[in-house]
Amino acid sequence: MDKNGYFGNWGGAFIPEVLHQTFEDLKREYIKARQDPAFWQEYLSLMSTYSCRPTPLTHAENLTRHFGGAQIYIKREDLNHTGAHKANNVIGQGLLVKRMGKKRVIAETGAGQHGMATATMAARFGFECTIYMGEVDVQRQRPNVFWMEKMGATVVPVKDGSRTLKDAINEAFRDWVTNIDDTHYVFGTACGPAPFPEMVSWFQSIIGQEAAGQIQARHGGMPARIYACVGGGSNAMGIFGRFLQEPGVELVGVEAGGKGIASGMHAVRLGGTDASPGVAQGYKTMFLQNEDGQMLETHSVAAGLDYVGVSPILADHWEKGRVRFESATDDEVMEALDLTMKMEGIIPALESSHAFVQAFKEAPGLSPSEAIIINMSGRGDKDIFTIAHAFQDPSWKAFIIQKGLEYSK
Amino acid sequence: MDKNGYFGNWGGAFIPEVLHQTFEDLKREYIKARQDPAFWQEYLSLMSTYSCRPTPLTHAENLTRHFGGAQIYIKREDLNHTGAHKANNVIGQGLLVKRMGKKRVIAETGAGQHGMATATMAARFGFECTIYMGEVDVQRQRPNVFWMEKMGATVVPVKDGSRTLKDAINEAFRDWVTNIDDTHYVFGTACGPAPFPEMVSWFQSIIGQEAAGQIQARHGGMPARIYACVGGGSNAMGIFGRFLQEPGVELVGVEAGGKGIASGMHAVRLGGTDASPGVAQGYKTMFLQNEDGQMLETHSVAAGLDYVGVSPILADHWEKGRVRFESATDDEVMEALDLTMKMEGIIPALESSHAFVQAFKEAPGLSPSEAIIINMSGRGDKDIFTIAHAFQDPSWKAFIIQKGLEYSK
Amino acid sequence: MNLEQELKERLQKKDILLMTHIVLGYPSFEVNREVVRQMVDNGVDCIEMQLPFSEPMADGPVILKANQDSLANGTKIADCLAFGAEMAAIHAIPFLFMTYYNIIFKYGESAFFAQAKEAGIKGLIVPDLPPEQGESFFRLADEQQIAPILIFAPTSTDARMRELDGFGRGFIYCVARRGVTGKKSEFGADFSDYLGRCRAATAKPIAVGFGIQDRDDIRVLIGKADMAVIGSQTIRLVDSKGAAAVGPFIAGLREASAKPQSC
Amino acid sequence: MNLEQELKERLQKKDILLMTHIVLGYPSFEVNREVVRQMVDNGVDCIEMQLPFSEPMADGPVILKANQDSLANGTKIADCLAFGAEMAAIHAIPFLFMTYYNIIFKYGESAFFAQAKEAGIKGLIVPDLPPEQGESFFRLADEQQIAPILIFAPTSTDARMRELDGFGRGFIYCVARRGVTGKKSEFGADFSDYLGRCRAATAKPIAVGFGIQDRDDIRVLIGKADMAVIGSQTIRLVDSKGAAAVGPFIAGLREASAKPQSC
Ligand SMILES: Cc1ncc(COP(=O)(O)O)c(C=O)c1O
Ligand SMILES: Cc1ncc(COP(=O)(O)O)c(C=O)c1O
Repeated sequence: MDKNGYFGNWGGAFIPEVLHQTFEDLKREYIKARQDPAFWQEYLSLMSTYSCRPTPLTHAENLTRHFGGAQIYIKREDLNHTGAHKANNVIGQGLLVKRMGKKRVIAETGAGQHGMATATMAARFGFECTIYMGEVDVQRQRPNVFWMEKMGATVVPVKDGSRTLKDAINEAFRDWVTNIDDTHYVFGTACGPAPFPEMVSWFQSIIGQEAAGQIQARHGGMPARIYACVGGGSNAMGIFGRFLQEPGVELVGVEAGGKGIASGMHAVRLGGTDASPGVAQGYKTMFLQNEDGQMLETHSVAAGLDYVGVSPILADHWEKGRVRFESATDDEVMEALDLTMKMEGIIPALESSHAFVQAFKEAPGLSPSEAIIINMSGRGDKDIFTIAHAFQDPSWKAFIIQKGLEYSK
Repeated sequence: MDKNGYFGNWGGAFIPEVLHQTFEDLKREYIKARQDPAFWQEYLSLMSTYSCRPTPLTHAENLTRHFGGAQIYIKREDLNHTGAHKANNVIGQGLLVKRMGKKRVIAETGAGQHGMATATMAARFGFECTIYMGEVDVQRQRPNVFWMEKMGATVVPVKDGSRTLKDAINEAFRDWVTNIDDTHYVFGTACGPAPFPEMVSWFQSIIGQEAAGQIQARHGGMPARIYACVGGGSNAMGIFGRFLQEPGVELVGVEAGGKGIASGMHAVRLGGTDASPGVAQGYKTMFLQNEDGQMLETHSVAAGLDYVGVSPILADHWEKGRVRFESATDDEVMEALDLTMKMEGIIPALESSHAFVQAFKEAPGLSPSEAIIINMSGRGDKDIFTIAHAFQDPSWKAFIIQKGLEYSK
Repeated sequence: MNLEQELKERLQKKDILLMTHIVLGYPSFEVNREVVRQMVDNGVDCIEMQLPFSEPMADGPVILKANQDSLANGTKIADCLAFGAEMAAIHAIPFLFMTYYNIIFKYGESAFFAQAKEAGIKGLIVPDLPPEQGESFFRLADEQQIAPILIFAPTSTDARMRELDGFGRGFIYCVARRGVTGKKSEFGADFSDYLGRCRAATAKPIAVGFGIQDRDDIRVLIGKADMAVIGSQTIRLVDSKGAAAVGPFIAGLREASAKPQSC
Repeated sequence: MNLEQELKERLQKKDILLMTHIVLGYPSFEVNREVVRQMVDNGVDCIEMQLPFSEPMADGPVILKANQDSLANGTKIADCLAFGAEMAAIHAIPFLFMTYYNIIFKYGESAFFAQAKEAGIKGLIVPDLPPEQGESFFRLADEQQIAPILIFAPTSTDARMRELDGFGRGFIYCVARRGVTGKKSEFGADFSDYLGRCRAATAKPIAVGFGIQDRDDIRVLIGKADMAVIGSQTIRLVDSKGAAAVGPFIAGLREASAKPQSC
């Protein structure tokens, strides 16, 4: 990150003046934390006593046999507290908030996963907490809303715009500019104005640091390729980080192909040709926007990948050819999820399943002496409503109809 | 365990003759495994690469401050793969099944948690899998059924008797006597005919072994008390095991008080006076039964504690005064769950919340220099249907009604 | 005369004996009474009366349901004991009780044996009580001279059969196959080998049960076994055609020329 | 005459200037046209015309909704530029464009500035473009002589204000408080201190915006600020009472005796 918050041509901090001082404070605090080994120690200790770090690296023996190519390893971020990599980021930011002496946190959430994680962190640290969530997502993800509320957070349904993630982000910024003095905005992914992309990537880098040691111990060397799904880009940056310095390791980001790139109903920013450079939500990256610069609606079966922008750090790696980008369609995702459940007894989140799709496409072409790592960013059992729906499971539908009738009485 | 499978006056193996040889084989294989250090090594290695062991010991600083007594520590079995301690047992039995060369596993399940864990293990080991589940539970726990099926298991709704856990156990035995040659019955708790109570406790003992080292490192000594909920007794035996040899550590089992002991709607076997010695489901223990020896219906908000029998090993410790038994009512459980979510950002399963209730009652009476451990046997987010229902959450009801209407179209 | 002697005496006159099974209190004691009468009148040699239990682990769907319905009707163990006494008093064949161990355990083993003795019951079948687990049970059986009927299974080794035989009295109950009661059995070469092994392990009469449904099944057993056990089939018959159908069904089982019965 | 000179000239004759705000294409360009006419006829000194953006991060609910509705109507940036040119040609007050940076960036900065210049636009307000991030923007502004309006906030330090002032032209837009557009502001002692700090940091005219709703608000500003900015309030007025209500409202803002307006 240069002094203006750029990574190559991407990034920056396009923020209203009222936030200027807050960002200065945040940057200072962040740099201090990075330079203070005690901070990272405290972070590691909390992650290993409150969450379950290091998360395991699972050798997927059955999938490996099935595809007959590379040894498939799965980095198990699903086993984090709250069920996804999002915990890494929020706990890190929580420690920073404590240092800054603020008492309230806010966050946006799409899938609900980051909102859950933030509400959890807030409960643990004793912060007040407000979560902004598009009204559409509130409806789709009611279980997460329930838990956030139970953990003491206020969930505000955002009724503007497309009523999804990007609108929740806008609304969170509006809260922030109003309540800057006591409030920290816990950004959920490696996007937004500097220093968020770098800071979030730093907290997530714990994934790759662990994975490097684990694959060395298990496989006896570096992996050939690493696959991660890319919504905002935080889990991808998390696992890629440590391996950027390993030229032999190919890094593959997988975006949401939705109903297919040709359909226009997708969220492919870097792996297609529909996106163009833009500036929104505080940073410059490749956005899905029309010729006037208005953001487009996106689509994915995975709410967490359904976003118009993408990490500026990834945009830089994309431009420089260090990270390759691919996409997976909704249909491919359901198939990969199905196979993974049946063969390994593991339920990846719909988001994570995107990475599985691409790994499955490429594994057969590699040799059994090579290893690949799939970053399983989260678990899918939290997504029962979406997954059972996507599979069109008739017993599930009957169950819901029945429950609905009971509650209607 | 003596040669007839007894612990003091409890236990044994009351099995039909057709199973005799199978149990002989199982006992032999189990004893061989116990004597083979390589087996436990393989078990540990699998648990640390496929599940997330060691699971953390979390210092609940906020709850500790709130109650102003003992230091409260929480053993985080919720962070296991599949979300509960049940994984420890099924993975252990899975390794044994592999050694025995069998190709099919069956299991009973009440809450669905053990069924989920078994289906998961079966997928991972490549076994065929059938899960027996009372029809009432199938209806209550549809999400778990969905996942089990997705992992390739066949879920059979049991329509006999009270159509809950004990009937599922009977039905699993019926399957077993029919298919003994290639099938192993993965018993889900520390009950049933010998060697199950001891074997399951052995696999679960990993909890207490880890906890002993962790509390030593964190607190600098042994805890004053340990709390665990008691359904069949496997998570309790798991955490108690290592501490039985520490005379200064008081062990407290918490049973389901349901709507109160006086109401008769509970599952209190050892902590009350409603149970009496009996023999059913293959073993001798304290059962909730009428004067003719017919088993009674039990009740708990937590499906996993809603069982007529209890581990014969715990019955022995109860009789000998080594383990104290208490109970928690449904209402107390909801309150403790609520408090834990709000103060620590942790969602215990309804089962586990029973242990929290008793710990919360006793913590204030202990000194801040003492530590207690609560065994958090599983996570509650899998129980959204039960928990949201129990809290009578209006938005949840509205959400379900809405979904039901969509599916009715 | 003890049970074994009595059965052996009957075997003098018949090529195979018949034992039938009823669940007490199902559908009612009145119907039980009528069914027993029809059985005895049509030449049944021995009747096992099942005391219902809420957890009949070794029984299949038909008998399981009968157990549950009987309990739902309010059947008490005391009623069963009284009914047993009544039957043994009026019919001149041996009656056995069949139940799960908890019924006896909870009643009190001594009390139960004493009552059973007084009722004139000749034997007890307890499928979930292996001899290793029943020290006091077997002692009391000996004291009260009530035969504990032990069970051989196809999975029992020769050594195990001999061990069981040492504990058993009256006769040996050989279950025809793996599984629970009620489903049809196949009587192939494996089955013959198995019966051969059973015969070699005991000098007692051997009964074969589980899935015996018609005259053909019984014909197969003649010469290989001493007694055929009809279980779920008569319950199905009573359910579908009433108690009056039992007599003809039983009579037909031994008629050399009778057509296979179905219900 | 550049924007700063023009405003200073106007300030010779008035104790405070008025700047108003419209969202282009909301509810329609026709209504915009009528609203602008009413504003100009009733003595408004300067108008900021917002080019709608799908993500108006710094705007409150009223302007946010206006942005969205305008886009839903199909408003294009080219239409907005043309409309700007039309207004500047027929009305003798300075017109500004207000928008978010992406609109300009995506249009192409050079092309945008060239068009704006040609349209006769005097200044640009881009709330999400801090000077550090706008090197080419500020260079082009200088080249084309279109004033980049910079913003002071209550959270800006004195040093930051001086830094911003170095980049700004025309006037300084002081946001009255933390938060987004549209909510009422309080003008207490803190506010006076803040305005004092603003004044000390710049020699340019200072405008105060965010939450100015009525005559009383404006009276407070006289002597402290050079220009009052009315934003959301006229949008609310047009929504509720139609374009014709704008003229009397504006006129009333400066009438010393007028009652507080409400809508
Ligand atoms: C499980 C999971 N994976 C991935 C993502 C995408 O975010 P990112 O690209 O920042 O990792 C989300 C977002 O909600 C998520 O919940
Ligand atoms: C989370 C959890 N805890 C506890 C139990 C009770 O079982 P046990 O007493 O064997 O630990 C269950 C059973 O399903 C469970 O799911």
